[in-house]
Amino acid sequence: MVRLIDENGLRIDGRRPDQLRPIKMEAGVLEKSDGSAYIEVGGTRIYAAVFGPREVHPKHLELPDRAVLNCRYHMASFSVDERKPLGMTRREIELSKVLREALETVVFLEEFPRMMIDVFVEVVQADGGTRTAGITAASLALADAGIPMADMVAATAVGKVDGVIVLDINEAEDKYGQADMPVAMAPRLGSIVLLQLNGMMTTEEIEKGLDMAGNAIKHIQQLQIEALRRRYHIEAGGEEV
Amino acid sequence: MVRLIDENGLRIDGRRPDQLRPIKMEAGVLEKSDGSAYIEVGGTRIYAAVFGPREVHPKHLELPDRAVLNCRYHMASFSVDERKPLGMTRREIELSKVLREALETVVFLEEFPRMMIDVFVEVVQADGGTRTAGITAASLALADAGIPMADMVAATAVGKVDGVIVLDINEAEDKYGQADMPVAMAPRLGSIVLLQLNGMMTTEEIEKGLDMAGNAIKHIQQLQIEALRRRYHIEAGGEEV
Amino acid sequence: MVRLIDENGLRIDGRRPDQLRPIKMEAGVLEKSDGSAYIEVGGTRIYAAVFGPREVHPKHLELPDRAVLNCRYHMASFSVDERKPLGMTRREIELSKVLREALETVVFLEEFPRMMIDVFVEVVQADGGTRTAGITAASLALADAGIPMADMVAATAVGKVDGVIVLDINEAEDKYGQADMPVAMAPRLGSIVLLQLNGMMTTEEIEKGLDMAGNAIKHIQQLQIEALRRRYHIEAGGEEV
Amino acid sequence: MSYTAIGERGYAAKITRNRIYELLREGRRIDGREPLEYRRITVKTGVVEKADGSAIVSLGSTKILTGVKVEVGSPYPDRPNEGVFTVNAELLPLASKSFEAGPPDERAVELSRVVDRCLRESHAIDLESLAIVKGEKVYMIYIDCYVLDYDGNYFDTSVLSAVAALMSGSLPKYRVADGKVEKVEGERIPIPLKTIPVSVTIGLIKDMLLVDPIPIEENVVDTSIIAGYTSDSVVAALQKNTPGFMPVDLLKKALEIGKLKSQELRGKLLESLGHALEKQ
Amino acid sequence: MSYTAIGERGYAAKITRNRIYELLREGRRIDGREPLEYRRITVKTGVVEKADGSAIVSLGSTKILTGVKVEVGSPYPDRPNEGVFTVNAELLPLASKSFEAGPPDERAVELSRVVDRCLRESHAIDLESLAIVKGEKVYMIYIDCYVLDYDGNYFDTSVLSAVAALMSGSLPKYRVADGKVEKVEGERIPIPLKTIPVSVTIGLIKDMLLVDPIPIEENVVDTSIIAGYTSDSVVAALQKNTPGFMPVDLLKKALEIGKLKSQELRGKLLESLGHALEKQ
Amino acid sequence: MSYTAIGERGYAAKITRNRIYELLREGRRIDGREPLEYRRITVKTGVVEKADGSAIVSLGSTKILTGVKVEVGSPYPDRPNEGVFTVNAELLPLASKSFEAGPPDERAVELSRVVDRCLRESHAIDLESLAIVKGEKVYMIYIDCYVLDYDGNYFDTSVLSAVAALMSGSLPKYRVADGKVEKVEGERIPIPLKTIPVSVTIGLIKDMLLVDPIPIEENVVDTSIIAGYTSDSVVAALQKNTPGFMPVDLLKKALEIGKLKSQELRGKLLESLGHALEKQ
Repeated sequence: MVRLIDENGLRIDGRRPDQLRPIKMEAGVLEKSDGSAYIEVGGTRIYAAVFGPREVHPKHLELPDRAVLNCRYHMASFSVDERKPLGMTRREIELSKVLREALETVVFLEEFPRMMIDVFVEVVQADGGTRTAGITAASLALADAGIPMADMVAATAVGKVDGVIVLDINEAEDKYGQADMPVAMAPRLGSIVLLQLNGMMTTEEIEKGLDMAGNAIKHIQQLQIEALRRRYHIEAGGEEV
Repeated sequence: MVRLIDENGLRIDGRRPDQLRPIKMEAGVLEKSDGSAYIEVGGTRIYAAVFGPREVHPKHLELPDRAVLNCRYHMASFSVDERKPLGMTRREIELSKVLREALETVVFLEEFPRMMIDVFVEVVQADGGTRTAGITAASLALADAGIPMADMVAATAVGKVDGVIVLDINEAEDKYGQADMPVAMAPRLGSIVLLQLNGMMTTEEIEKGLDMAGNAIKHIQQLQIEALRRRYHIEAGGEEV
Repeated sequence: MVRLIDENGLRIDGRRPDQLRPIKMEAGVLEKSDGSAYIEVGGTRIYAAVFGPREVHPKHLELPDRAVLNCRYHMASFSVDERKPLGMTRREIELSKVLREALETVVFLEEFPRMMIDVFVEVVQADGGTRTAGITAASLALADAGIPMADMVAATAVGKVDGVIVLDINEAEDKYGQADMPVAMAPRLGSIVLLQLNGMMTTEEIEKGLDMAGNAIKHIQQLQIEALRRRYHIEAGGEEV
Repeated sequence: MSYTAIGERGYAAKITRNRIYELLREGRRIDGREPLEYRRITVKTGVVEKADGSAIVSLGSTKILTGVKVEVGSPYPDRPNEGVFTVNAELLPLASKSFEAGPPDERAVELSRVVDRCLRESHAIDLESLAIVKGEKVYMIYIDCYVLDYDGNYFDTSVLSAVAALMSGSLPKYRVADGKVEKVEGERIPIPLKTIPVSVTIGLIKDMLLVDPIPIEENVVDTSIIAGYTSDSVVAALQKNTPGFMPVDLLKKALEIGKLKSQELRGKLLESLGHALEKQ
Repeated sequence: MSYTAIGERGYAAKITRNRIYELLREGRRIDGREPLEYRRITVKTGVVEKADGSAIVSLGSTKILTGVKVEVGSPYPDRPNEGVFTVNAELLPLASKSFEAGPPDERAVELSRVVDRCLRESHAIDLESLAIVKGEKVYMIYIDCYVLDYDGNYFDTSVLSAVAALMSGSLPKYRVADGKVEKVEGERIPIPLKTIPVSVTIGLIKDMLLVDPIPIEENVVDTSIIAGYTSDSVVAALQKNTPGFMPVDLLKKALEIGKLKSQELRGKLLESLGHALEKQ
Repeated sequence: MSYTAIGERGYAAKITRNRIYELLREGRRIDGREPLEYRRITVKTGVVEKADGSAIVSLGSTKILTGVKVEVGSPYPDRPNEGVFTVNAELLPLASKSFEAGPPDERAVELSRVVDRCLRESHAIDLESLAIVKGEKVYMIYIDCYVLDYDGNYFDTSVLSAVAALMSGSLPKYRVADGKVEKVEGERIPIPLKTIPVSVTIGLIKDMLLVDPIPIEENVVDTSIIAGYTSDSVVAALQKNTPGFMPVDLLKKALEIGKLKSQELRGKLLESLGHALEKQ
C-alpha cells in the first residue's frame, strides 16, 4: 500500500493538495504546421499542431454549413513505462473523440463551411494528465494558427488520493489513488468542455474538485496567453522577451 | 564460418566471380494480362504481368498530365525456406516502391494522361536476386504489353563474398557474404534506375561492382530482346523458333 | 465414438430421423429496421433485420439496372462454446456470400435500380443449422420490410448420422455425424437457392435428403406465413392473436 | 483520428431543438415523457445458455444483449492475485441506420470504455475472489454487449444489460488437485459482485436537463453527461459526451438528479431481475 | 458484408446468355467445346523446390500454382492424435483484370474454403498418420493455391492443383530420440492420401447443363454447383454458387454428370501426374 | 501496391526545377546554401526520461525525435548469441501537410528500412555483447523515430537522431543469479556501438549534385541517392529513391561527396552530442 499524502499533508512530489506541477508552454514550436505548441506539465511532454482551415479530405466528410474538426491524440511508443504497441489503442481512439468534442465546443466552425481543421496531439512522455495537458496545448496551437474560438480551453485533472482531493495528479497518484477526474474548461465562460471521471468520488467531492480545477484552469489560461504573447513579440520585434 | 570462394577462386556453385547463373526468360506466358513474362535466374523464379494503360481505379489517384504506374512485388508463401506469412511484409512494401520508381523512370507516362498501368511481380521461388530478376521480368512484360519505354530495364545484383566482388549473388552468398548490391539499369542509356546496398563496400568496390553489373545487364537485355523475338515469331508465324 | 441413433431409431434428442426441432418465429421484433425477424430452431437463436430499399452507400457500388443486395452473417462472441474472437472469421465471410446469393435469387432487384437493400443476420446462439435458420429469418425480415420477392425462402439442413439420413441436424449431429447438407429453397417454385455439403453422401442419399428437406421447407414456410399473419393482425387490430 | 460527425447538427435540427426546449419548459417531452422520466425497462435473462450469463435489457425500444463468457487464464503480472475482465461493445448494423458493419468505430470504442469504467471503477466485480491459484490461474470474464435495436441512450442500457448478465450469470467451479486445476462438473458459483453500478445519461438544452434521451433529443442537446453510480450513490465514472458547453452549476444539478435516478433505475433493475430470475 | 457484385449481370449479358443457350441446345459451346467437355488439363509438378510439394495445373488458360509447406507443430487439443492442414487461396491480381491486390475478398475466401472442404470432408489426407508424437508433435501442412492466370473455373483447377501438389510432394522424416523430435536428413516420405478428391463445376442455363465454364459463361449462367467427389464417387462437398434457381431435378442430373466427369478428370490427372513425375 | 504519387511532379515543378538548376550552376541554392552545404544541425538528448535513450535532432526545420526502449527477450533461433534490435519510423501527421494519420505508408516503411539498414549493415550495434544468457535471454532494443516537423531530408535526420539516441542512451544491467535473470537496480551500461553510421542524401538535377534537399528540391530532383557510411568511410547502405536516371559517373561522384559530407556530419553530431551530454 503506497502512502500518497504524508503527515504534513504533502504529496509524494512535495506539493500541497491544491498545487499544480511546474508548467512550461511554448507556441509556434513547429514550422510546417499552421499553428503549434509544446507543453510540459511535470514529466508530461506533449506537442500539438494544427492544420487548416483547409479543403476537406476525404471529400465525403465535407459539411455544407460548417467546418469539420478532426482530432488525433497519439502517444509515442516510448512515452510510457511499458513500450506501447504501434497503432492506435482503444484508449487513444476514445481520447481523440473526447478531445475533438471539447475543441468543437469553442471553435467557430460555422465560419468555415466546407473546410477542415486538423488537430494533432502527440504525447512524447506521459506522466499523468496527458489528455488535459494535450487539450491545453491543442487550444494554444489553435490560437497560434489564428483559428477563431469562443474561448481558449485550458485543462487539468483533479483526483482523490488517500481521501484528499488534490489538483493536477501525477502518474503515481493516478495509479495508486482513488480517483482521477480530468476537466477542461472555457474559463472566461465558466463552462466545462471536457469531463471524465475514473474512480470514486461523492458529488460533494466532485464539486470541490471542480472548484479547485476552475481556479487552476484560469491560471493555466494565463500561461497560454503569456506563451502567445512571447510568440507574438518574437515575431513582431524579432527578439525574445 | 562458411567459405564462399575456393582455392581456385570459384564460388560455391562453381561460378567464376564475374559469371551469371543460367537465365531463362519467356514473354507472353500468361493469357489474361496485357503483357507478361516468366524468368528463371538460378533457382529464382518469377512471373510478371502488366495491365493497361486502362482507366484509373480508384478514380482519385488519376493524374491529369500522365499515367499512374502501380507496382506490386509479392512473394508466394512457399517461395522461401521459412513459410512467409500471408499479406504484405514491410520488405515487400519497400521493394514495390523501389521497383515502381525504377519502372516509372523509363515508361513514357506522359503519353497516357488519366490512365493507369499496373505491374505485378510474383516471386514463386526465391534464391537470391528476386528484385533484380523481378524488374527484368517486369520490363519484359511491359514490352510485351506494348507500353512505350525509353529503354528496356535489366538488372542483376553484385556482391562481396570473402572479400571478392562477384556478380549475380545467390541466396547463400547473400546470407553469408559481406554485401549485396542490386542494380537495375537502362543499358542503352548507361544509367542506373534502381540501386540499393546491404552490406559494406568501399567506394572503389562499388565502382568495380557497377562496371561488372553494367556488362552483365547488357547481356541480360539481349536475353530480353531474344525472348521478345521468340514471342513475336510465334505469334507472327504460328510456330516456335 | 458417440452413438447418434439408438436401437429404436431415435436421435440423441429423441427425434425421429425426419423430425424437425421445435421452431419459433416472430416478425417485426426490432423497431428501428425496416423489417425484422427472430427465429429459434432448437437451441439456435437468430435475429435478422432488413434496411431499404435506400440510397447506395458507398456510392460506387450503385448499379444502374437494379438494386444492390448486401448481406452480413455474423455470430455473437458468446454464441458458440469457445468464445469466438471479435471481427469476421473466414467462415462468416463465406456464409455472408452464400446467404446473399440465395436471397438475390428471389428478391426483385430490378424494381429498385440505384438502390440498396441490407440484410443483417445476427446469430445469438449457435446450436447447429445457423445458416439455414438465418436465411429463414432473413427472408421473413425481407417480407416484413415489404420487399417484393418471387417466393419466401425457407431452409433446413439434412445430414447423415450413423448412416441414417436425418432432418434438421443439431450441433452434436453436425460434429460427430458423417455429413451436413444445408438446403434453402423457394418452396413454391420447387427450386434450390442455397446448397452446401460438408461430409460424405452418395448421390442417392443426397436425393433422399433433398426430398426430406423439401417437405420440411414447405412446413417452415407455413410457419413464416403464420408469423407474418400474426404480425399483420397485431398491427392492424392492435391486439395479439 | 476523430472526425466531426456528419449531420450531427443541421439547420432542421435548430427548429427541433427549439420545439424540444419549449416542451421541456412545460415539463414535457416529445414522446410524452416528463424531463426526468426514464422509458420502461424490461429485462430478460438467460437468453443464451451457451454464455455463462446473458441478458437482454430494453429501455423503451433500445434493446441490448450482453453475454458473459468465462475462461481460465493467467493474471496480469502486476495484479497476480486478481481475476481479469474485459468489456466489448458493438453497435450492430441491424440496430440502426446510423450504425455500419465493420470494425468498431469511435462510438463503439467509447461505449465499451464507459461500460468498462462503470464496472471497474465502482469495483463491482470482486476481482480478488476470482483468483483460482494465486499468481497463476484466474477467472477471465469477457463481457460483450451487442446493441440489437437502437432508439437512443446506449450507455445506460448497456450498463444495465451488463449488470443483468453478470447478476444472472455464474462461474464454473474449479478445484485444485495435485497442482492441477480441474473443473468441477455441474457445480457453479455466482459471479461475485460488490456493488451494482448504474449509469444515468443526462442531456442539457440551454438551462433544462433531461434524462434517457432518444435520438431526436441526442441530436439537439447542447451536451450530455453520463454518470455511473455505485449502490452507495458514489459517482464512479463520468463521461461528458457530445460537443457543447456544460456550465458548472448545471453539472452539479445533473449529478444530484443522477443520484436519484440511479437509485430508481437500480430498483427497477433488481425488481425486473427478480421476475426474470424467477422465470428463468 | 457481402455485396452484389458490380457488373455480374448487365443488359449485354442477356444477349450473350441467349446465344450461349441456343448453342447448348445444339450441343455446342462458344469456344467450340461440347457442353460436358472439359478443357485440356496440363500438370507440371516440382516447380518450386523450396516447397515440400508443388504443382502448376492448367485447365485451358486457367493456371493455378499450389505449394505445400510442412512444419512441425502442436495438434489441436480436441484432436490430439491428428496432424493439421490449412488451405489458403489467393486470386493474384496478375491473373485477371477482375482481381484486385489486397487482402483476400469473399471470392478468395470461398475458394479457400471449398478446396479445404473437398480435401477435408473426403478425408483425403490421412491425418492420423501425421502424428509424430501423439498429443504433442504433429505435421502441419500448409496448402497455398495461387491463381496465376484466370480464364474461368478456379474451383476445379485449384482442387486439381492442390491434389497434384500433395501427390507429388513429400514429408521430411522425423525420428524421436530421447524424447526429442529430430529430422532425419535426406529421408522423405510420401504425403499419405486415402482418396483423390476431384471437383466438378456445373453451370445451368434454363434447362441446359455445362461443365468447366469460362468467364463469359460464368457471367450468364443461371446458377452453378461445385461438387467434390472421392475416388469412390461419393460426394464429399457441395457448393451452390452464383445467385439463381437450381431446380431439384436438374441438380440430381448435375450430380450424376459430376460423378462421370470426376472419374474422367481424376483419370486425366493421374495420367498427367504419371508423366509429370517421370519428368521431374 | 505502390502507386505513383499524386503531384510528385507537375507543370509548375518544371519552372522551379529550371530555377533551381540555374542557381546550382552558380553555386547557389534557393535557401541561400551552397550545393554541398548541410543545414544547421542541433541535437538535444535525454528528452524522454522514460525511454532508455532519446534525442531530438534538427536539420534546419526538420525535427525528428527518436526514443530507444530496451526489453529482455529471446534471441532469434538462427542467432542464439546475439541481441535484437528493431527500427520503426513514423511520419506523424503533425509534421507536414503531406503526411496522413493511419498505418505507415510506403514512405514510412522505406524510411524505417533505410535507417535499419544503416545501423544493421554497418554493424553499428554490437549485437554479440547484447546477449545476457547465450541462447536464452538477450537485450531487445526498439528504436522508434518520429518525424515531428518535416522540412525535407528525413533520411539523414532520422539516422542522426537514432544514433544520437543510442549514444546518449544506456541499458539496464542484468545479473544472472541461480539461473534467473534479475535487474541490477540503479546500474546502467552504455549501449555498445562499434561504429557511428551517418547517411548522406544527394540529389541530382541534370549534371548538378546537391546535398540535404528541402521539399521544394525533393520535388524536382531527377533522382536522389541515400548513402550510409561507417566511421571508416565504408559504404554500408545505399538507396536510390525518387524515379529518374542516375548516370554511373554522377553516382561515383556522389559517393565521393557523400564520403566527405558523412565525415563532416559525424563530426558535427559528435560535437553537438558532447554539448548535449554535458547539458543533460
